[in-house]
Amino acid sequence: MISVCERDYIIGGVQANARGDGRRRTDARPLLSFELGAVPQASGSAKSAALLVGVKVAIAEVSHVGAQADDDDDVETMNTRSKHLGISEDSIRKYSDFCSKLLNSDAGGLDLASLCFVPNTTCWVIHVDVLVLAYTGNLLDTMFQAIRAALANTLIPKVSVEESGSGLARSFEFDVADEETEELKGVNDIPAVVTLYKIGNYHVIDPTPLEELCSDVQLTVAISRKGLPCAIHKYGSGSVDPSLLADMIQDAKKHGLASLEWMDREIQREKLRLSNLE
Amino acid sequence: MVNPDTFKKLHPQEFHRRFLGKGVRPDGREGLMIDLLNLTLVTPNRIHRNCKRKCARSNGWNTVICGIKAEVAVPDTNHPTTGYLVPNVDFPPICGSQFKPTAPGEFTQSVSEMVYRVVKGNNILDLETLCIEGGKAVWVLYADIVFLNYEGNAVDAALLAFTAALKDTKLPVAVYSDVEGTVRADAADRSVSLDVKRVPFGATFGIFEQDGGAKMAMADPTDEEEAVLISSVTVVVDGESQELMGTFGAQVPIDLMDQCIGQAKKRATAIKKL
Amino acid sequence: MALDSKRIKGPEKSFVPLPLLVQSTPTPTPTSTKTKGRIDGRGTDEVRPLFATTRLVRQASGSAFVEVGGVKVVCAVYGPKPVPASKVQDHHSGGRISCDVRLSPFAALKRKQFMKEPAEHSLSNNLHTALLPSLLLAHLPKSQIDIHIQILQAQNPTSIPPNAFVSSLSLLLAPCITAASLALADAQIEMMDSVVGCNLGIYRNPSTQKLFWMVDCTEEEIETRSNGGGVWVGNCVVGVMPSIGKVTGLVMDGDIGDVGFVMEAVQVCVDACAKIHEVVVKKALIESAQAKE
Amino acid sequence: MNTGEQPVSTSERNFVTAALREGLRVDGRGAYEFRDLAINLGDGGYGSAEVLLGKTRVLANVAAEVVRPNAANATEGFVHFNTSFSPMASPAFEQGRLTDEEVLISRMLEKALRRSRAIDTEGLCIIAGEKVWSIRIDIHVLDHEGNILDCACIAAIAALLHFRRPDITVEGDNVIIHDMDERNPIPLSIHHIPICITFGFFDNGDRVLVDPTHLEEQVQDGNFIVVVNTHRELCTMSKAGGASLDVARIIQCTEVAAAKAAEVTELVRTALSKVIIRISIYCQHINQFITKVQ
Amino acid sequence: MRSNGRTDEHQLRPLSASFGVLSRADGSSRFGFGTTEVLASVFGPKEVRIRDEKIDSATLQISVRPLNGLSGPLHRLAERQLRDLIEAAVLASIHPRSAIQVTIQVTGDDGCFMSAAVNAASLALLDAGVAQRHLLASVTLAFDPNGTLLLDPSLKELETAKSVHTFTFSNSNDAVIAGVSSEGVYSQDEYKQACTVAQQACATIHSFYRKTMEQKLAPQ
Amino acid sequence: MVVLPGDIVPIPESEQTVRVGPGLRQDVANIVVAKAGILKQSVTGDRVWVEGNQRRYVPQLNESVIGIVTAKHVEGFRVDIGGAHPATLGALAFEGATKRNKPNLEIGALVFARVCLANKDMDPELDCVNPSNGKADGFGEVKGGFMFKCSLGLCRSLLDPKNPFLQHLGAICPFEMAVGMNGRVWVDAGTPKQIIVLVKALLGSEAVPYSKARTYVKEFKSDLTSVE
Amino acid sequence: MTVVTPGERLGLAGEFFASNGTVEVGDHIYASIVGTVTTTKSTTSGELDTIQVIPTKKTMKSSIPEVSSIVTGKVLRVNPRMATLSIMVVGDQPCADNFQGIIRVQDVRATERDKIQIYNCFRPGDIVRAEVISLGDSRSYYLSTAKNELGVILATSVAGHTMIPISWEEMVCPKTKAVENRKCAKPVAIGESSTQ
Repeated sequence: MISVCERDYIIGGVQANARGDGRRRTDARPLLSFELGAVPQASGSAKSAALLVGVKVAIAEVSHVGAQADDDDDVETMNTRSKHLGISEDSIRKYSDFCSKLLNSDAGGLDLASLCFVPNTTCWVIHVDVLVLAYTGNLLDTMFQAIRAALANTLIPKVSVEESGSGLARSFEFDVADEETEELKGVNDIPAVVTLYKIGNYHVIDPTPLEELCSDVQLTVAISRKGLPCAIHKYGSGSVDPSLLADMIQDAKKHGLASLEWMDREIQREKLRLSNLE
Repeated sequence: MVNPDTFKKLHPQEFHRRFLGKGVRPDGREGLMIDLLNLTLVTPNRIHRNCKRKCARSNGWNTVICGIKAEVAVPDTNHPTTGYLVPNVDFPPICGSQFKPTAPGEFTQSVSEMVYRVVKGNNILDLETLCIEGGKAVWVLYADIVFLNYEGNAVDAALLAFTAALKDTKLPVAVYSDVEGTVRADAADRSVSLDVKRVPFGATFGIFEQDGGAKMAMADPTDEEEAVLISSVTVVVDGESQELMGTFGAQVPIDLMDQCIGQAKKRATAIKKL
Repeated sequence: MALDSKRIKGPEKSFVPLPLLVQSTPTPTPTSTKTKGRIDGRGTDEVRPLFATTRLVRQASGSAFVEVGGVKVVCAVYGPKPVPASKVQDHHSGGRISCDVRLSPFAALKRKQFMKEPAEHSLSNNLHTALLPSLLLAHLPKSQIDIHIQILQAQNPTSIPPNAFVSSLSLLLAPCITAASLALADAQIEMMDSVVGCNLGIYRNPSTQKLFWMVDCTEEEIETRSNGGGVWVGNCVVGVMPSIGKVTGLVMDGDIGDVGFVMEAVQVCVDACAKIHEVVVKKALIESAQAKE
Repeated sequence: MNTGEQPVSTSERNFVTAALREGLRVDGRGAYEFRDLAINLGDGGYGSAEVLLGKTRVLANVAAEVVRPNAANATEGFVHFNTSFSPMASPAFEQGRLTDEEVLISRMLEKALRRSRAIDTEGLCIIAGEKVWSIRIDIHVLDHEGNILDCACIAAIAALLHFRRPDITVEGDNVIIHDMDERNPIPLSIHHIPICITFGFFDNGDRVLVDPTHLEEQVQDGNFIVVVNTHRELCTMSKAGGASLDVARIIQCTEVAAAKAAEVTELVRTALSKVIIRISIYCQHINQFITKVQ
Repeated sequence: MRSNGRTDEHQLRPLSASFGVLSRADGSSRFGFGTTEVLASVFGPKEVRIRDEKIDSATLQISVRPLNGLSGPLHRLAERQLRDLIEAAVLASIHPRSAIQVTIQVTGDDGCFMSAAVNAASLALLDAGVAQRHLLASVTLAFDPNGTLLLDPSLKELETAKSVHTFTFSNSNDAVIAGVSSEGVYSQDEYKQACTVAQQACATIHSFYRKTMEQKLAPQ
Repeated sequence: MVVLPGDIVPIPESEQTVRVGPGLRQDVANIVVAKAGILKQSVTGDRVWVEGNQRRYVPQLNESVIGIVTAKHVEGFRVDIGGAHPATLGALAFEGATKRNKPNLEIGALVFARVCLANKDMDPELDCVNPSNGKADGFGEVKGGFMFKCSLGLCRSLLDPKNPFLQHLGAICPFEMAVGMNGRVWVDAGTPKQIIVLVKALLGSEAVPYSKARTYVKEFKSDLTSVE
Repeated sequence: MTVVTPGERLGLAGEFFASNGTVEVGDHIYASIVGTVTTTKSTTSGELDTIQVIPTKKTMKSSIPEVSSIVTGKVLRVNPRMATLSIMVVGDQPCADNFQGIIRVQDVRATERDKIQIYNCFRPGDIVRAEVISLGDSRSYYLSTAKNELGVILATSVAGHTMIPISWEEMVCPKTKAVENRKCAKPVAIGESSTQ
């Protein structure tokens, strides 16, 4: 809940391109660094000051659906959060929805086909759970960063398959070699996510919780390594004039690439640290 | 100052008593008599044109759509050559504000069960004919009966939609290959139509108790009427053989019941014409 | 499966039979590459005929039916009604809306099981975003409007099963938006403007690698993933308030090119929506208005 | 306070403990004394047992069907336990909503009966990878006057021992299931008989008693559950929260439990033997009948 | 000669009934046709959840629980039919804003459990001292493949039955069918025949109720 | 005579208008049975009723009940009396209670009270004071002892002035007793042992005819008198 | 007589005073519902003409209570502090889904507020006409019956017959002649509702 004067103050500030914490409209706060492998029993994990992401891989039957047997796996992101954080159930659902949608789409980077080891029937399912430790605004972007890091940290056991039985009831014996593992294919091509919050007639990035309350339109953009948008979703109770979209996306691009670069460095650093541990 | 709608809302019992006392119903129909005009079987011009589907709009304004999906499955170990026919009635929240978006409640389930009982034993169609390869693969016919607008008398509407859909369901020729253990069929050409042995028609009558305690039956009650009924009677008649295929009901005088059955038979023949 | 015990049971598992080996991989018929380049011979900016009508669900305050291609959706609006106790936050601000989109079990080729699919959730969410800006909820304190959509048919029964997410949105979201807004208008809910939805497919020309778009794609055009000599690479669904000319909903996925192309795509959709509004939506509303109840 | 359960008054609470201090229980029993146990078998046909422990009443029923096994372990049959707390047993049990008490009890039963491998699942295999028996045990709690767990455990065991599945012959791929009165039905192979004994504590663990009544359960400071069989083998023990206990107490309890288990098993056996005789006589008679026909 | 040793096709299996079987319930009873046995309990008038509170009468909460396996649509229908019957029997209007909870547990099923359930419920309400207009008695009948009408059929007989009919009659007025539920294929005459036989059978059961009650109250 | 719901009761000849008691109802011109039991008729013949037995309590005006305090409010207490609805007991409905000094009952306390409002549309209300004279008349909190639940029938017979069991038991060992019409009886005696035996004896007496009272009570004599 | 649909531009914000069924966005006035446009000349000079859209559907399927609207509903529950009402009709417009309202003890009548005993004024099942005095709390509207024409308009006696008001705080059962206490609305109301 936000008071009218607070709202006016923030909107005014944005208009004057001077935000409460001294940033300008398109300045982001310093990005939080990650610790990979923070959760030993998970297949992969990443922890930052604000978020904890755990990845668990499991084997599942995909329903056998005719010719185009869907050989994709599905990545579910399910967010559990501690009560007091001021995040509404709906936005949580929206975010999870966006993340799984993006990661499951061709633009998501991950090579999903490679996760299916028994044609048409059995494949790996990657479950991603996000725990929000502290809510400092701009959740979706930071969340996706963390997920990206966690996936980069994820290892899947190798699987060998043999067939048995007959008819529709035929079944596959497979044994999972726990010691032999491999990384997910295409983690590095996962895009970065930047959300632009329209406040008044201007848009900001990386808003504080208060600023979020003042924004009536959010435009979430996924930026690929090539610097091209690969997903654009509009949220919020307001509407936008098409003409405004252009520079919104431009800004998104700028920051997307920046965060990608930074992510690479982060992940490299962490990987190094982990390898040194062994 | 108090208009009929308000009055109906505030004292439904009284409202209907005043009509039925005069042997008339709020929508102008008469008690036991079935007004056939009220009962149209629509294969709507625009809506749901699809070989596997049929929309039945029955008794007044109920809008029901029954979709039949044919899939293949492994037969039950104890009956290796019988297929499945699985009718399910659903009342999604769209069809009335009284229905909440939750798992089916007692009402929904009991309607499903009634339909199922009529369908079950009475070999409406011979489930053996759904066998593709004994012990390996049979057809499963999922008959999903979805209400889009519900205004009372669920069973009749559901049955009507069901039979209509079943009658014009056509299956493709299915081939079982033991090698790959799969069933293949050409979705495009559906040549095998089901041999439907019986066509169950439901006729439901609301039992209303007048001030004197005398009971009267009214055919095809609306949801508003249902609210003030003491009970109702459903008679299912086979349109082919005129035999009965089910009677469900409560608190009905024996002679009135006989009348209802008579009416139900009349109705079955009438619908068959449509 | 707790749910199962609440319904008439079938076998544990069942499958859609595989198509005959002969034509297991459907290829676009050669003719499709001719005639203005689209499978159904439409122009790139040409929308399919869309049928819309109101007053299908008598129980509801307002309702609408929209059919385009193989897609058929019914929408009913209930309310304004009291906000359920669970959802009450601050009641002095205006009313709220709830969107619930459901696929009928028989809507797609593979029968849908009874539990809600993720596709249905994301449809509901996106619909909610697309409608909200158009409604004047301040006029409805303490009350809620329920918008229920039942998708009767999600695709042509003969076509190939869709990859749930992509096509459910690209194909179903647009008609859902149009239907919902129509139903809201039919229910006399006050709004700035009706909202119209439209989808657009993005294709890449394999030889030139250039991107190009086609408005209002059919599921064949998406699923066969090739069209007018191009390969399907992304899609875009837009919800628009035609008279005010503002975008209320925007979903773009896949390889959607650079900013310029995105802008172009969006603009095309906006124009298409305006067309649909003039030709179909307004007509439907006026018809129903003049038709005496 | 929305548990439909009637509240306990302070006077009841105080009296129960006061009486215990003088070694008395409200229903006049001794501390290590069970309430009367009545085992009623076979009313619902084979594998049905209704057990009365005092006024606590539990009905257990066993059924079997032929199904396809899991790909993972192709030679193992299935055993399903389902404990249902009927609203008729107590106003606290509501349709479709489980109280913690209910969850705890069904978990303990699961541990006592399944995890202790009382039932031989390999023996349920018919054709490896194709057909196996699936056994389902439904346990209905019908009347809750305390110590549901012990009562339910006895009921389940009695039902399992009493159960008979139809005989079968395997011919290649298909299986003939013989009618009950065509061929003698077959009992399950049960490895051992786990019996569950529940202790209740009062006065911070200074006073112990077995088979607490409903009132005693409401008042007690904690409980301690021992599952043991006649070979004096411990299957499960549970001391979830409540007053703390010194080790000696625990040892003493297990000793008592072992003794009690023996008594109870004896009661179950005698109850069974009566019916079993009846069954076998019946079967002989049938056999004679058949032979005559041939 | 019928499968379970009965000589006449219009013969009931031995009836059994007992009251106050349960100690926690306000009222309870057990009713049986031979080895088909049903246990019924009644709580109430008791507190009711606001959600299903009725301001002008008591809410009937009915649940039917199978002996084995999960309960499903079959049982929901049974509950609905029971509710129709009990609503007509119980004077619910004298206990507004409260609940009367009837729970049915099948303890043995050799056919006709629904009839047993109705009878058990009626007796449980009697035992609980809930005010009623009348008592209910129910029987099930079946036509075997060659068209003979069997009263109170066993499971075996039901398997092969052509049609099955369950009738319920009250002790106050047997010109009114308190409840009917028929399945299978049958002619109107067959239906009528079943109805008349059921009428007589129910009368027998009602007199059985009275005998049982008199025995129970004898000592006082 | 044993009657069942639905039976029609012959209207007794009596010069006064016949009053229809519990278990019966008037339906047009007939008196119809609503509850099972034994049909009773007052000697004067102007009252008919059915004497049955049940466990669930339905509050009646002026009946005395034993309740358990389940909650405290400013206005008073919420009390469970085993009926369909919780009863309210006003803070001022006690002898000598004023806005200044309100009685302080803890949650779980037992109160012996009188039903002062019983209406099917309203939650019942209790008081612990006789409105005519403002005296407690034995109503109020009951401390110590033990409370047991029983059938309403037993409560009735325990309140019956010529109930022989009480006399005989009392002769053996003195004890206090409060009987609520809501199927709750409170007893207190010298030792827990005695209380336990008394409870057993009282519960048992339901099945014993008055004539056999003396011999029945004898069984308990030793237990009641033994001192350990 | 042309029909306009939502979003149809009706004129400039400066031209008219935008009334029911219209909305101002930017410097234009648009229709906000389906209906027919009507403009009414302003009586006083200098003021803008009023423009509004009259809905073509006679009524909205469901109407919602507003402050000072007269509502009719059924009493659900009574306790010493308030009576809970299920609002079924707003004006003479039935609601599709009932709203909840409460009549607090101090809002029952204008006089002798401290003497009021709720259950001598309302009983569950009574049909009551009341006025909305505020949007109330999150759950229910606050209602008042502190006017002559407000209060119980229909009630059934314990014996189950429709009672007749004999004074503003008493009703009598025609059959049993038993008198019960109620906060009655001015009897005319009853007359009307029964002349159906």
